[in-house]
Amino acid sequence: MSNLPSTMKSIQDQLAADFEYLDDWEERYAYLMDLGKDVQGLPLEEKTTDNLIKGCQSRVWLTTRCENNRMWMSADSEAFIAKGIIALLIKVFNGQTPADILNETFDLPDRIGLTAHLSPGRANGLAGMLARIRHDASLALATPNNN
Amino acid sequence: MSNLPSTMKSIQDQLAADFEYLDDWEERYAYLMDLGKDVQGLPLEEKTTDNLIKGCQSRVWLTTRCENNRMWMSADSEAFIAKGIIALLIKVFNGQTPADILNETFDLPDRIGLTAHLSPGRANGLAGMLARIRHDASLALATPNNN
Amino acid sequence: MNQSEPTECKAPQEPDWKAIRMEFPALHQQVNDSPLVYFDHAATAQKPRKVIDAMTRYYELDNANVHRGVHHLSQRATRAYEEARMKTVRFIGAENPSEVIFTSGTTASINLVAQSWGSAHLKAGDEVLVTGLEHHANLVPWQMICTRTGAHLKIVPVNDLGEVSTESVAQMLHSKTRIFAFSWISNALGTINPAHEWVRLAHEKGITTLIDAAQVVAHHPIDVHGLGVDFLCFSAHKMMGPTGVGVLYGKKSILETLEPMVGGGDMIDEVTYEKSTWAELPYRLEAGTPNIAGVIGLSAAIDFLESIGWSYIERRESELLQYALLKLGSIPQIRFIGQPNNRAGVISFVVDGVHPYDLGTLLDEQGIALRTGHHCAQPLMRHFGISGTCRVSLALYNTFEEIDQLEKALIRALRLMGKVQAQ
Amino acid sequence: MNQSEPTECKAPQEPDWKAIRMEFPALHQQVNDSPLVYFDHAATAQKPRKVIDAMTRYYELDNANVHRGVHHLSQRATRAYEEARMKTVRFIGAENPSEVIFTSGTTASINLVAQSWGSAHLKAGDEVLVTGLEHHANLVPWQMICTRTGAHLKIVPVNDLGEVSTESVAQMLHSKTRIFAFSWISNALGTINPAHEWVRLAHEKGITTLIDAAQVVAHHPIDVHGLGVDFLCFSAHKMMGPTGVGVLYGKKSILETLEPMVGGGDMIDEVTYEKSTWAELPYRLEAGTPNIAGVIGLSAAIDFLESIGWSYIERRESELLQYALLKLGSIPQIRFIGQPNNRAGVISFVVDGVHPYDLGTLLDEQGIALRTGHHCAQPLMRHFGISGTCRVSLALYNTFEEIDQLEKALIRALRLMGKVQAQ
Ligand SMILES: Cc1ncc(COP(=O)(O)O)c(C=O)c1O
Ligand SMILES: Cc1ncc(COP(=O)(O)O)c(C=O)c1O
Repeated sequence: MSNLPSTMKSIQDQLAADFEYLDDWEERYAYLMDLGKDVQGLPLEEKTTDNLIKGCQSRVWLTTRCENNRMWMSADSEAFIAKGIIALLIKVFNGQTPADILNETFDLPDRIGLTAHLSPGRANGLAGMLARIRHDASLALATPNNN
Repeated sequence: MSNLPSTMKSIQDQLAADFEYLDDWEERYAYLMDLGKDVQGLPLEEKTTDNLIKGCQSRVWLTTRCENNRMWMSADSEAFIAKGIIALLIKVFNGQTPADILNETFDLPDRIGLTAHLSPGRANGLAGMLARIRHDASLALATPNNN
Repeated sequence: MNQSEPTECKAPQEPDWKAIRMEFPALHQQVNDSPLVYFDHAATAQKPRKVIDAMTRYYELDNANVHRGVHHLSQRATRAYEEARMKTVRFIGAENPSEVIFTSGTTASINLVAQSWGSAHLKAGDEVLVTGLEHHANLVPWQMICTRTGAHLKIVPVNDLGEVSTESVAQMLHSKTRIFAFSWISNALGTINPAHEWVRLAHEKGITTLIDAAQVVAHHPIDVHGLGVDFLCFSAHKMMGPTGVGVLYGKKSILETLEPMVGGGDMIDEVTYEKSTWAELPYRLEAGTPNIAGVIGLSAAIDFLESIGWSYIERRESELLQYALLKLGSIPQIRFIGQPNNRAGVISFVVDGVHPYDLGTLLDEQGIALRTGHHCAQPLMRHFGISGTCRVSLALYNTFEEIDQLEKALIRALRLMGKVQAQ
Repeated sequence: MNQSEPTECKAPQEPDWKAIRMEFPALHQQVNDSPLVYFDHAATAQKPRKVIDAMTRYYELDNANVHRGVHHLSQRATRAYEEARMKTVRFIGAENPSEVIFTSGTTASINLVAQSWGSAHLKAGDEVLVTGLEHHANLVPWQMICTRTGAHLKIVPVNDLGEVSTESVAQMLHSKTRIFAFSWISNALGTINPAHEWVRLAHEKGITTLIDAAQVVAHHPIDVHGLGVDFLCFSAHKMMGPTGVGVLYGKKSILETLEPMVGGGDMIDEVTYEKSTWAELPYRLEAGTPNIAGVIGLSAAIDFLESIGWSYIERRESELLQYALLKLGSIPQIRFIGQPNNRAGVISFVVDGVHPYDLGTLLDEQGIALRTGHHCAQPLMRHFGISGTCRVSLALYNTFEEIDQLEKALIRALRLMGKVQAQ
């Protein structure tokens, strides 16, 4: 399908492999939070209620845009771990087509032992972030000039 | 204390002994319902809401009067078993003093295997009948010309 | 083997109910020196081992408060709770988890709709339509909201068979009717109403519909999508699940318009002293710590019912019903109250000159548990000119032998009261 | 032996909590390869074996619908249900069974009062007084009824220690105040309010009082008679009982004036299509099939707490609290939120520059379960200028070693986030 950038599957594989090198939960969280530090974040004027993801205990704001049939997202959070998860999402989804994003199973958290973050209910926002990304991707798909 | 009629204790003992002669539940219920048949009942005009005992599945009406410091009760019910229980109550309580009635433990149903009829909740009215009798007895006690 | 040998054809059926029956601990006890015969399912069903164990396991391992917790127990409890919701969604053919609200029971579900939907949609002169078959739970809440709003409560009459005719329903659904709330199956008589048709009739006239499905859940499959109904209510305890849990199903588009009636934790989005905003569905309508263990028990009850399968449940209960009607019908003193053509496993009867309470008591002495009284349907009893009935209500694990025992016990009780000649 | 040898004096105490702890199955598990340390009691308590068994036993043996049933199971269930009510009456020092209404939880209890008492007694211009410490369950219901009636919600302010001064209360209780509803113990900060004094102050001015005792029941004895309070609410699940059950205590003379808000079975006296009349208390306020198993679990929880005894519970929890304050206080990064002089076993704290969610997650990885977030007290969090805290809440079966583990785990988490120098 898409050839550049790498497929989401291979990015997830790569990240999972990176995490596997790490010995214990401390190293994994340290690495995750390190990834988070590289996340650009959002300017204050984009931290709006509209961009707020419902269901995060730490507030997470997320915006996406679609250019030439490629999705790009920016996000920010108050919490280190949430920012780390944002980093993973960006690595996997940024630059992918809306169609591919809608087809992708994002199982990375499971594979690196972060399952708890994906559970239903409202303690965390990963489910909410994913829902927002998918929602925006389907909007983009329905908007002709993006395709 | 009171000598005529017999004490409520001895009446309960006597009734319990009568029931003990009977072999099984069928004979006991037959006897109970037979006792009920002798209950005089109440004229229609006394079957009022005021005289209705709350908490009976079969409707039970009960009235009491106190004369010369002795209590007398009349009662009626639509159900044979309830009428049998009324018969027991009348045998035990009729002609007793309000003070003695208030002091008496009515454990006959327990002793003749009718415990279920004494249970709390609202399926049956024995608890309600007893409460009414005791209530009326304390009223009588508080009314000077009855003592 | 040819077809004329029925034992072979029936063989796979027999072990079924015996195995199923074994899963219910409460069924295997003596009451008054007789084996318990439980015929009070319309009041509440017995619980299979798996339902009891699911709750025990929850308390032993996962117990924690749900939502918002970051720790593992809370995550596990939350997952189990939300998975139960998804299972319920599937079980009743709903579309998404926003449509399933966990309540404390049918009564709470109906009251929620009457209060919340009612305050918003009812005004003086409007009509609320129910049938003459309703349980008080689908009558009193409507009376209350009608009193508050000035709307009128209208009753579709019951005929002498204990049925409500679709013509009467059609007639009484008119331009003033705002909601038609009816029980799918009558708990007092067993009448099965044509729910699909009634919902369709109401919707043709733009009238909102609510189904009281309390008596349906353990006995017949429910498909809210196929029904097209707006609200549907039931209790877990009548479907072999625990006490203290029920479900309110509502179409998402309608639930979204409901103002919450109960405020507190979990149902809010943002609280300030001046003003609060509400969370999304379904949380908005579930204030406070929910009955977590109860919901997990409900989930296990769904698994249990589905593991048996509706076709077996329906076939067996119908066979038991036919047999019970035959046996009870053979006792001349017995007069059925309600003879609906379409009947679930519920039979109400009286013996003239005998109070149901006496009969119930003498049956209990023989180990037989059935219900006597007005069955929370006083107006219906009044319609039949009686204060109550004896009611037999069946479940798939009842047996033909138990029905024989009932027949014998009835005759013995009647003899004791002088209503049958001693033989 | 002289007094300087404390081991001897303490000896009878030690085996106690170990034996008690053994009765809680959920405490003996590994979470993330570490033994579970459960510090989330303010959210919900763990359940002792006896509570779980009581419910299992009910479902295995006595399960039936209560009230009005003549058969043995129903009589047994009814007796157990009503005995639980009597036990609750005694447990909280009430006077008679009409004063104890079983609800689905604290939230339901407070909403019942807000709606039923509120509709009858509040009008435009009246004031409802709560404190700045309230859980949303004791705030949002009052907001709702104020919106409906035009009454005003007033808040007694919280000081920087997380306390509400009795002077402020006295000032704000005035001629327009109709009800003063306050939490006895704050779930977010642990503040213990002087409930006796506040009730007395309100009653001097003829103002009705409601106590939210959700955080009190498992930790301190309650005596509604001694308090003289008009309403008092709590949940079973916070006192080692099951989910889905709560209590509304009300003085009989006041409960008698409440119109039921929920209609259905069991709460009626007589129903006709035109009008219904209500049953007596307590049934009038308990519509529908109650959470029978839950109430039986509550009863077992009362037995359990009473078998331990309040003096032991209070002493041990206070010792644990002092030790936890000492240990957490020794970590310089930790800033306590709320430093009330009179504190129950609840400690809220933040680490500046670290989101509570991160801290909670990294503690969970080490087996430690505490709660992070706003604790259903958003306005209180706003008062302290924070979005949430980490909250440790204790029970008598927690241990000093668990507090040591918490300290170590906290330091490890802080180190991981670069907030402590690696040692
Ligand atoms: C002080 C206080 N009030 C009310 C509640 C609400 O209790 P429930 O969720 O059991 O209804 C809680 C529990 O979270 C509480 O801590
Ligand atoms: C038809 C019907 N509706 C409503 C109810 C009320 O259910 P619950 O008591 O579980 O709230 C019942 C149960 O008695 C019922 O049979």
